[in-house]
Amino acid sequence: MTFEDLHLGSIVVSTVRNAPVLLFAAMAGLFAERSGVIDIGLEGKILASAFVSAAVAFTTQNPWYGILAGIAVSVVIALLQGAIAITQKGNQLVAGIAINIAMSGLTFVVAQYFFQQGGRTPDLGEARLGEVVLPGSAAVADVPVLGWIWTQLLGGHTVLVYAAFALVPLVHWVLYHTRFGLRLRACGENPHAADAAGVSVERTRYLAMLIAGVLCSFSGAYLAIVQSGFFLRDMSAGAGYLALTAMVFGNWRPFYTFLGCLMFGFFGAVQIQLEGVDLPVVGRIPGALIQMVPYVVTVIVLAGLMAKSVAPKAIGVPFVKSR
Amino acid sequence: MQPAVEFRGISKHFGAVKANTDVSFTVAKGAIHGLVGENGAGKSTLMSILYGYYQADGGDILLDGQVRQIRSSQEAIRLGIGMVHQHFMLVDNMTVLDNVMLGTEGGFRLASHRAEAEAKLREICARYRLDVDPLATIHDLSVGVQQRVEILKQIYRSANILILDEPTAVLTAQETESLFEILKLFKEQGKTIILITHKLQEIMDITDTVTVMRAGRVVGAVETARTSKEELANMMVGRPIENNLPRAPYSPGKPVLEVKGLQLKDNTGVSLLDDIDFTLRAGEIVAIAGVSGNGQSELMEILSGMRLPTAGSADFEGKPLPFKRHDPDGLPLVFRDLGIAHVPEDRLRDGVVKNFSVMQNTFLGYQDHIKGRWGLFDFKRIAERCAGLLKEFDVRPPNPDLRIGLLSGGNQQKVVIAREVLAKPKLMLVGQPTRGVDIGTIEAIHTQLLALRDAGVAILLVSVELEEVRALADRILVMCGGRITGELPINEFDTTRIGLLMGGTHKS
Amino acid sequence: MTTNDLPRWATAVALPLLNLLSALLVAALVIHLLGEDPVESMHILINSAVVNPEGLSYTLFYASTFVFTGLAVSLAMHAGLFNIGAEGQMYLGGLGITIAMLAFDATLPWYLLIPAGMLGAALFGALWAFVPGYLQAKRGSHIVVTTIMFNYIASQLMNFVIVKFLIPAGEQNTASRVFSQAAEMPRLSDWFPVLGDTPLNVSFFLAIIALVIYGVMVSRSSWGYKLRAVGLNKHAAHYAGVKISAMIVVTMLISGALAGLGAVNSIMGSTHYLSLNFVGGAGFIGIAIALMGRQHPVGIFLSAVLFGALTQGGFDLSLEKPNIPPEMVIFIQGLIILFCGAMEYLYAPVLAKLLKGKQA
Amino acid sequence: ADPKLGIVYDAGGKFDKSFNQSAFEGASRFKKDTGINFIEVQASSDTQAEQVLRGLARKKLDLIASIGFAQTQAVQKVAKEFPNVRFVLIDGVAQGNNVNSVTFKEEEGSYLVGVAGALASRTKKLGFIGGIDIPLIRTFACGYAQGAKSVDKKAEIVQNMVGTTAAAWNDPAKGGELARSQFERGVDVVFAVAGGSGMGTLQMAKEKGKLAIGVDSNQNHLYPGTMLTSMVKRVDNAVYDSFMQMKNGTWKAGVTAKGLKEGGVDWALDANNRKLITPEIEKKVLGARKDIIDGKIKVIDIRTGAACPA
Ligand SMILES: Nc1ncnc2c1ncn2[C@@H]1O[C@H](COP(=O)(O)OP(=O)(O)OP(=O)(O)O)[C@@H](O)[C@H]1O
Ligand SMILES: Nc1ncnc2c1ncn2[C@@H]1O[C@H](COP(=O)(O)OP(=O)(O)OP(=O)(O)O)[C@@H](O)[C@H]1O
Ligand SMILES: [Mg+2]
Ligand SMILES: [Mg+2]
Repeated sequence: MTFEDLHLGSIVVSTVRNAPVLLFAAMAGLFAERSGVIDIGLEGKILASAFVSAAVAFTTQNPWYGILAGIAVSVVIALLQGAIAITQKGNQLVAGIAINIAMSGLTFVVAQYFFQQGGRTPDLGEARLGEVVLPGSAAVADVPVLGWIWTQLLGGHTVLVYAAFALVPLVHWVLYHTRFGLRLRACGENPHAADAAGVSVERTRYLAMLIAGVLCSFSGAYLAIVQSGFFLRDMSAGAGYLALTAMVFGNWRPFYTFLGCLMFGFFGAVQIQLEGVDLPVVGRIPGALIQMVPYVVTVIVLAGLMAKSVAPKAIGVPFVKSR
Repeated sequence: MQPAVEFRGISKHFGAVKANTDVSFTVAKGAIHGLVGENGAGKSTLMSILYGYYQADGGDILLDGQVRQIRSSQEAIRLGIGMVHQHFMLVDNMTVLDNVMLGTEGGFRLASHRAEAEAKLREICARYRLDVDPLATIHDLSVGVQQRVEILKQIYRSANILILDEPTAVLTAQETESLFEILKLFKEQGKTIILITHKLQEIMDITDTVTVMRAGRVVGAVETARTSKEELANMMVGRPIENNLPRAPYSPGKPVLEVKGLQLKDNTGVSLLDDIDFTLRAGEIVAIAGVSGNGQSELMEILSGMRLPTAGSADFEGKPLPFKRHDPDGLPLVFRDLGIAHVPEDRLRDGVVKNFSVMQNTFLGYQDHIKGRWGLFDFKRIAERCAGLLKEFDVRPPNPDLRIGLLSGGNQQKVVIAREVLAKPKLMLVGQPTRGVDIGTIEAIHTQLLALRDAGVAILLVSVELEEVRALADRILVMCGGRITGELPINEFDTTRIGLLMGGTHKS
Repeated sequence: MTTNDLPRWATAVALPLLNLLSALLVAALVIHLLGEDPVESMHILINSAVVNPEGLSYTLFYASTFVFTGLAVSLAMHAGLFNIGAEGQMYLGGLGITIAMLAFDATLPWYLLIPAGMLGAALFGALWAFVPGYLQAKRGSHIVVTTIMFNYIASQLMNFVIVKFLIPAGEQNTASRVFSQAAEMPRLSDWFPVLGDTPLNVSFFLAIIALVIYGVMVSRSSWGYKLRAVGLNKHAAHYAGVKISAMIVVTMLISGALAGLGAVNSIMGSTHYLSLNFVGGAGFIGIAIALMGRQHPVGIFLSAVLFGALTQGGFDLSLEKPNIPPEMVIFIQGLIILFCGAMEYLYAPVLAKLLKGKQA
Repeated sequence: ADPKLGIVYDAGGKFDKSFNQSAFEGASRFKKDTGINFIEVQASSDTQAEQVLRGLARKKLDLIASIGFAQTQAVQKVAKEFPNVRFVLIDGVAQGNNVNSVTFKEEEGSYLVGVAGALASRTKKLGFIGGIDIPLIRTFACGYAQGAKSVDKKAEIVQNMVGTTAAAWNDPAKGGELARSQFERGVDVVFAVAGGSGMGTLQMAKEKGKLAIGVDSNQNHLYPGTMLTSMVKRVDNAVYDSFMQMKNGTWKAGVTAKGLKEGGVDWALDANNRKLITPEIEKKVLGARKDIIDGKIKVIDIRTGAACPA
């Protein structure tokens, strides 16, 4: 295989297809953190919703019930996190990490108890989400370029992929062009100011956590119901942390965060294609080293281009009323 | 006529602290009512109860004769109460417009209400002659303008009762004046204003009635016209306040600091300091007067090693100060070791670590000087020294283990000043030493600074308070636009002339 | 949430105990749902983790590693740096040991070899923390992100190095060769046979010493004072003359070195070879320990022992109770962190009310 | 009396969809056939492996089966301490005259599926997806490549590894994504040696209508129609046999390398993939099988230090 064999088209499509897991989670994190609550517990929520949505989808043989159940669980966890961060005024980092660890254990235990397959759910089979075939796909399928764009790049994905991409402008709109967004940002920046202006910081933050719970659940559902077709222990494999990274990378702004997610997807796809390829000059790079590509690139980009990320000022600080 | 606000037997305690005890007084509709008292007297607590932040342990609040339960700021806002907090309640990275709209957006979609709000805001600005750009971002604005934004917020919400907690603490004389103009306009419209301030002159200038608090209780309520500053001060502190503190005759020694052609440009190339030259001698206090934001802060930062000049030099005791090339990291320690002490302007940001105890804050910057055996802290010695310091400088409460963040601003300031004084410096840089501090404490701080001067220390004082400048300085430098626009000895003190120089009229 | 109203013993002892009990109660509920006897299970857990001397010895063995990773995270936390990279730093520390051993274990006597291994561990751990520290100090690159990235990079690098260079020819096991006996940390069971044949070794004392040094340095030295000032208020630290960039870099170097030293217990104290993924999450547990222990040496020690006990007791539990998979322990760990670390004041209002009622 | 038996899984756990699970199945079959029970434990770290082996040895077990090469050192050490306890180590070689080390000639079985794959492939591009880049997995890959190239010298092998941490065995999304990417590059037969991640690969093949080859146990039943075959590695038999020998008193220490000849590895042909295996494929694969058993074909084992010829 040679360098020319890199399939750019396939890289792009793969980027698009891999983005939703990170995208949903990163947008979830965005809501939580812009409201001032650190959400290091994305990983746990992804895992819990992945398990529950797979389990319910399998049991009911209906992916939509699975997704709904996943939402419910993820929301419950997010609200628990909210209760700790907002009402209890506990340590938000600890809460997030605790949730990640607890979910990693609990999903296995419960899955094992119900399905007896080593913490795996049975194959969903028909209970997975189908791919959307755009109208006219058959007609253009053989047209060069256009056919590829229509059937593979734009078409041929599940609805969740479209939802994930549509989410970015939506989140942007909510954040910057609605009352809720204004209040949310104020709570994350200076909750005392929001409070003095008559905004209920608690309610705003709870709402943000609720939204975070809902969005995060799609990440898990996508992983289980779309990408894999079953649940497997620890299947989130660090996606929550990567989403968090993308968000920090994107300076807590939806569009840049989106770029961060795409960057991980893109370099992940490039890395897949680079494995075993003879590159000019360097020759064949060992697989383990090629796997570094997305991470090394992130560090370089962070160090070189986007120095100084500025977190919402009040992030992680419990809001205590006082002047 | 019904009073606008009536407090009836309000009590509030925090743990063992009785912040308010049986506080009762009334505020007449359409009046400007002053509220004065020492730091920690309970003024802010009382206002916070009125604004719904705290619930009183006992007592009632009556608005227009009706008992009201105010459980949250939302309810207070609904009842037409507005509050301008001492620490601005603004979201730094948002525009003025967004800050004003926050909480009263008008609907879910901002876009459909923004234009309307902006028009209304511009109209208010015009009517009240407030010069504020609605689309400017808060962190680009000076404190004075931020203050105006706070006022704007209240006008926008058409608050009928306006609480201002030490609004003038960070304002210049001109800014204060224009604030008072607005308050008078308010009053004409029949609105009620409660004004907290430590500056008794302001009380005399603008209020109709005044309530004095001490240790959580009301100790006096008078009509302003029938009282005097001296009487108020006496009521507040429980003893007369000395206006003219004794000082040794002016006999400056050898030059301690010679600043030569100091320049500073920010990274966009804008000049912040330009060609600063002056000399400071042992045993004199030189005050830099000027509207804040004209380079005084930067000058102090450079002289204390916190910031590097882009050009120029400064000799300290005949030797040039060792400015580094690129990075001021660590430089303040070098300067301090030379004998330069610094009371920073923004004490909460630079001067103290809020989450350290009072004791730990008494050696911030001098941490390397207090090593005992093994190079470790000798806590016994530190504690002894700290106890002495708290006593000598009358820090209240004199509890060394309290987080300093829990001390009132005035007492925090006493700790900072004590720390710097006890370092026995040769040069003392003092920025806004009495901001937000009550008159009793001001007296104490001024006494300390004068004693230092009399002991032969050179003091460079930055203050926007002309009263303070007059009380302390031997010589006055006036700064404007990053330049020194004039110099005059204290016996030629002249408010009008200084005002002109501060406005930029060049050396005459 | 105010604890002002509570006496010291209540916040220091009663609340943590109540929280621990709550966590165990939830765990017991799940165990009951799985069809096992919770009381018996708890009995097994406690018996095998602390009562039985051999079990206790294993508990302390695991705790020794956790103390180091916990210290690594705690120290950085004091400077306001959230070092998520202890996992990777410890992994690299293992490489440092291995290089020292491969080079010297045939020639040096034990009293030189062990310090050499420790030096290698500290050096490589520090090295791996240096880049994120430097980037944070000089470029403002968010340390959380860079340390997460460096964990991934570490595992890829180590995979490469072990497979390519360290596996002895003809061996299956993805591990280096076994080091010579001179490189073994002396075991405590050599002096206290009651501990049984367990890997508990002098690293445990090293951990205690590290805790003491950490405690003294952080709260009684001017360096520690500056460290905390940087973490609490950078402006004031600058005012106080602290070289902030240098402080950040140095703190990360020490933090990385501490994480690296965690490998000493695992490798020189137990396995005597470097293997793929030998860290096994100890770095992440370090985060939990630092947070739960409030970065206080005593707190770190207690948390480390608690997690050591869970590792050991949970292992025996799953051994004796086939219906309770090892993952159950992970869940219990999460619960304990949740209750003791995040919801620490859950019972404060209740307790305050109870106490008040008594006084009145 | 019945022998007292134990089995120790490595960090992957007994449901790893790989050799641990296979061992578990072998032990379970033994239990079903003989009614003799066994103790099972999972050792999550090398330290724990030693701890648990010692613990079981103290309980005076007769035979302990240690699954996975990660337990090599632990077995070697504990076996020395307890000369009366017998050990069988799967996938690794430990010294000791109370240890039976069982390794597999994965390269031989992989060779066969490589042959089948190359014959079934239209594009002559074959995919290989491994869990982690370690010698064991490379052995599969190399045997597979040798088999494929024996059919068609120009056959191309595209190889990817899922990751570098334990998570790499549990990442079906990545396993599927790698497969998809390989398919897009023209691959039409993929061999997955990645534990749980491989499940994603097999499933993706089914979705895309490509062929997949399973591993360890016979996975043909998972997706009949797209499962070309499976490279079975009879860890289950090794455990079963060992237990049985213990029961019958014929157990012997030593080192056994189980290849095609010994029934340690093989390809799987059953009703589920009958339709996909054309007579030509069957003939060629069986031919190669015979040649390997007869020693006419030598499949290179890269673990001996040899370079992979393909
Ligand atoms: N949140 C609180 N918790 C505990 N004690 C408090 C709190 N707020 C105020 N106090 C106590 O109440 C007293 C009154 O404080 P308050 O802020 O009302 O004083 P003040 O008159 O506004 O002082 P200043 O002039 O410095 O602003 C203080 O001495 C303080 O000890
Ligand atoms: N959480 C708290 N606990 C105890 N006392 C508090 C608390 N917060 C504030 N206080 C008290 O409230 C009083 C006022 O505090 P604040 O922070 O408003 O300072 P301040 O006096 O307003 O400062 P300034 O000098 O700038 O006017 C202080 O006496 C302080 O002791
Ligand atoms: Mg106040
Ligand atoms: Mg005040």
